[in-house]
Amino acid sequence: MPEAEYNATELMIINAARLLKDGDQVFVGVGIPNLACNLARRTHAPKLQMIYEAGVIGARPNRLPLSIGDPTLVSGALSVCSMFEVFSLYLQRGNIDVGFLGGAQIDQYGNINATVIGDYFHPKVRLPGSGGSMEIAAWANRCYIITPHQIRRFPARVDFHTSAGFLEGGDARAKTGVRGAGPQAVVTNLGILKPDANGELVLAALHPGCTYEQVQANTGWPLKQAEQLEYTAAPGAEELRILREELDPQRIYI
Amino acid sequence: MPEAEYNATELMIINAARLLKDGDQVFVGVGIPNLACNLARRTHAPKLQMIYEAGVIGARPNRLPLSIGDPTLVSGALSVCSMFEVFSLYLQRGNIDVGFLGGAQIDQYGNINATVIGDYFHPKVRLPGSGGSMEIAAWANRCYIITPHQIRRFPARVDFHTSAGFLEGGDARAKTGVRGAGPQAVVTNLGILKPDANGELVLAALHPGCTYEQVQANTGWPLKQAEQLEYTAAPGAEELRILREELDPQRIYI
Amino acid sequence: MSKLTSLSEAIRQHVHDGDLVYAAGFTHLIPFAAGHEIIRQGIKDLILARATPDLIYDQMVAAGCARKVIFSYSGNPGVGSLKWLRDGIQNGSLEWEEYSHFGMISRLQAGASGLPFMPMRQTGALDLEKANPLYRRVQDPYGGEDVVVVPALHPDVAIVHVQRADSEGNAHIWGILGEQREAAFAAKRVILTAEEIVDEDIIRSDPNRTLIPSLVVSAVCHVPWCAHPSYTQGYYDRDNDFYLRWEEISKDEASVKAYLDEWVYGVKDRAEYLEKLGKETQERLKPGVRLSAPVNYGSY
Amino acid sequence: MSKLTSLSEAIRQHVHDGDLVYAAGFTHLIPFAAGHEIIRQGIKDLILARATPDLIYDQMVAAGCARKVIFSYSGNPGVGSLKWLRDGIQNGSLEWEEYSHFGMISRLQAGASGLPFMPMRQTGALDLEKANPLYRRVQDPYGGEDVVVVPALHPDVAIVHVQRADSEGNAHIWGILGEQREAAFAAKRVILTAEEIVDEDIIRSDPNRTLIPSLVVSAVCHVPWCAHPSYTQGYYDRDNDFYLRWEEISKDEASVKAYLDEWVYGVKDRAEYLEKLGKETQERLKPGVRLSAPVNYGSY
Repeated sequence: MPEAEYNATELMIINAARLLKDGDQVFVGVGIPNLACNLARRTHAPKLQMIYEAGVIGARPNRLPLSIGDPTLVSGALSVCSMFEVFSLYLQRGNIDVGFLGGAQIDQYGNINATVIGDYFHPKVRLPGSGGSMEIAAWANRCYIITPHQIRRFPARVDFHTSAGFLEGGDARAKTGVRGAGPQAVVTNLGILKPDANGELVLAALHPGCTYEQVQANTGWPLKQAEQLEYTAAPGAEELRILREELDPQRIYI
Repeated sequence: MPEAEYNATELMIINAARLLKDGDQVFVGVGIPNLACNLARRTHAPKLQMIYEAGVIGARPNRLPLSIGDPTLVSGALSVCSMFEVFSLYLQRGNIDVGFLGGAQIDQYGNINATVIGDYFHPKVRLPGSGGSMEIAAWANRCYIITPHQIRRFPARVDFHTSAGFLEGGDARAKTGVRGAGPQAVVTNLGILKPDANGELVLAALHPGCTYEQVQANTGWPLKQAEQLEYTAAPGAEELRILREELDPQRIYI
Repeated sequence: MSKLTSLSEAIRQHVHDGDLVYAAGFTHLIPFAAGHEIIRQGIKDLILARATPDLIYDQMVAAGCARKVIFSYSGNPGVGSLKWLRDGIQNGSLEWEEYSHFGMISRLQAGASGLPFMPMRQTGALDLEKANPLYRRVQDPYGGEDVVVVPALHPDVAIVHVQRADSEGNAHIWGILGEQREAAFAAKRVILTAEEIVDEDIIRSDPNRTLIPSLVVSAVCHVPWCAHPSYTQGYYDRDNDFYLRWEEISKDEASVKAYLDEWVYGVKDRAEYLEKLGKETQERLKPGVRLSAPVNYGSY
Repeated sequence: MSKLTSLSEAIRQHVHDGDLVYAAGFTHLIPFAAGHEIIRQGIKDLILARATPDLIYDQMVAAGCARKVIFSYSGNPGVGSLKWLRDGIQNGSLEWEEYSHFGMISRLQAGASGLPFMPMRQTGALDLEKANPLYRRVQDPYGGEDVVVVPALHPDVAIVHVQRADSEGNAHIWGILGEQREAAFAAKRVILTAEEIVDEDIIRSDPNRTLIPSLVVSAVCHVPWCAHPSYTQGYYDRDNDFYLRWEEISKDEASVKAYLDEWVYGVKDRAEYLEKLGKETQERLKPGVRLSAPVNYGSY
């Protein structure tokens, strides 16, 4: 493996991009997920389509969007609809293949907290709240989470269920009847966690140079390993070139 | 009263127009209601606005519209929305002042049948059905009915409640909680019926030359008279001129 | 990825015996050419759903394509009745399911939104609610009046005509919108017919006008004059003469057969129909030009 | 009938102490000028509702206008947090009521439609449903899963910024539509601000673009650059520098006071603000021209 230089953000973006399939309809936010989608489009998934919760379908931005509602997403897009329409006709209707999620805490069963640290009514730290993530986590066919691997971000149980992963595990999610399959991968700077048959996040892959012990030390529950632990390929030169030269030349996110 | 010549349709249109107020937002069909609205706009109600169930707001047609969805209603209109939107944002929301209704049968309490003569499941004569009239009768602030006065059109009870007038009378309509005040007048070629305090249609006005006996002979229930029976003014020369020369010069409806 | 195909191929692939078909359009953009192709292909036992069945469903019923209709107003708009639907209902040969307009389009809205049902306020008129067991009631959990609800409708196939689309099926629609969009999002498969196939750049120049995205479209067919004798805003007027004539034609079986033989079975496709219709009629129905004022999206 | 008035007059007439205000706009068309005018007029005890409170509500909270916020995402989009909202919630000085995005806009959709509530599918995440008693459940009368419902929201006043409107308030909007239309139809009163007041003929040239009709509008105000530092598609870009700077300004009371003194209390109206902003900034934020392809409505 050549020793290409890359940072943690680049590593996460590139590994997230690799999870996307050609033709995926992706509900996407700005920043890292946006870069992952654009990277996938320029490599293995040219027919991937980006849908923004602001109601923009098939954006073709001329510059790196700085907010979820950046005007560059609108000019030259295929379609623009209202927020109610994008949540009902696209997301709730089941037209979204992939949703990206983030949050302050992700737990053992892939549940996310983006609402509050501490008690909801007497918050220790008040976070921004759900936005669309409650619905994205439930209704997109599959979801991905991208986050740095730090122990405070990976507690065994989240303080608040902003959006549903596999709840308490087992068939808890299936029993709610929500249509989407839930979080399929958590991409971090150390590796990739994936749910096992019980909905518990286990270590599925390690990035180059990372160890199980390192991941366990940054995870708040006894972390199982997948039966077939994998090792991700290091970011390729071409992936890095596209990311650095074409997608974020000013290094705003990377 | 000068003996201007006019026919029954002109008489009904002109009397219906007089019931409209300046600034009324009117949910209107083609034909006679459309002509009544346009006549009102050119006489005492210049700010009256016409809204079509096809989703057209503030039409400014260049020619007499021949169907409820005539393209001349769209070109130059103020706004066009979907059918779901016009029924929800305008009608159900309570933004419509006046609705016009028609049907094969109108009964003693202003209920309308536009669905079926005979049994619903074994129809003697199958009629077109509700269209939007079920909602218009319920949710427009007030409704008007324009119809020729014939005994078969005015039974004591309709065979089928396509849209609600005052139901069985008394507080029956109020108890359903529907927002609109219900039918406020039935304009015929003989006179005008209006609901009394009990919701029963009574003779409120006679057109020139018409008599109570004539109206009763064409009405399927013992017809009461309003305490203050009125006599409508004959169609004026200017009303007739506008109707014949400007609104329907080819005499398609009149 | 282009989804362009001929209308006959699209019908063959996406409309099957017994399907629930929703050919959309409230007086505007009614896809007559698709109805005629269904008749030509002899497809049977269809459930034909439309707020306003219009002449096209009367023709399809007359041609023996349908076993059931779902509707909210069954008339010849501005003219009279639809004889074949009416007789079929009266003599029991045609099943039917009936709503008010708002009930009907609320079924599509629920289907398009991925909801199991849509609520609406009570109307005080109970007879249709009693006659159609799919009307139900739900308590308002905030203490108000009960609401009436109708279940989601998911047509097997929606047929939607539009002014212009790109080859992938991203479509601009203007003028009366009827239930075009709701039908497209509610259906399992969508056949999109368009007056014009345009470059993607035209679509992308005005994304707010794109009411139907490629995402929900199964096939795109270039079918000029698809809606005749109905109309397409900006392209041609309604052929009101034909709407009046159908009142006569539909009166007896022989004249209907003669009409179908001449105008449906007797032509291969809409191009032949159009040729047969003649330049003079086309000219008569062409409107003058009245363009929208442009808007600036800005280059960012 | 013209409804044109100054923004200060419109706020004076339509926004009162204690009102529930919905200043609409999802990242786009956020009516900063109206928020500043509310601050200038010293209006108090407002309930501020918005899916995404954005900087404008943070400023209004900082200025002491609000007693409660209703929201679904309380952050500085793409930048960070909204300090004054966050601190108000953390220290108990600000009441709050919280939804997901879809819950929040479904409340407006119900209000706009005259419905008592809107249903949505379950999401599996129950904590917010438990924390906010206005989330309720309703049985699906067709035998499926229970649905979650939220009640109609009827703001006392909605403030909606648009690109162009006629003097009666018929408005064209393009670009990101957010919840502009739903807010206008849901509210009891509507203040419409517009970048341009245009002749009615411009509006009538493209009726499908008119998302807000005069019918629901109480006052029309001509306010160029109303949305700065947010943006108006086709007119000016988002002033991202200010979004970054607010992160700093909002950190302590003194710098907020200095900001308000200079940019809100220190100017009479948006025209003065704009002059103070300067030509250079305005030029920097102006996009190039990118026009929509026209459509032909036809002259009938």
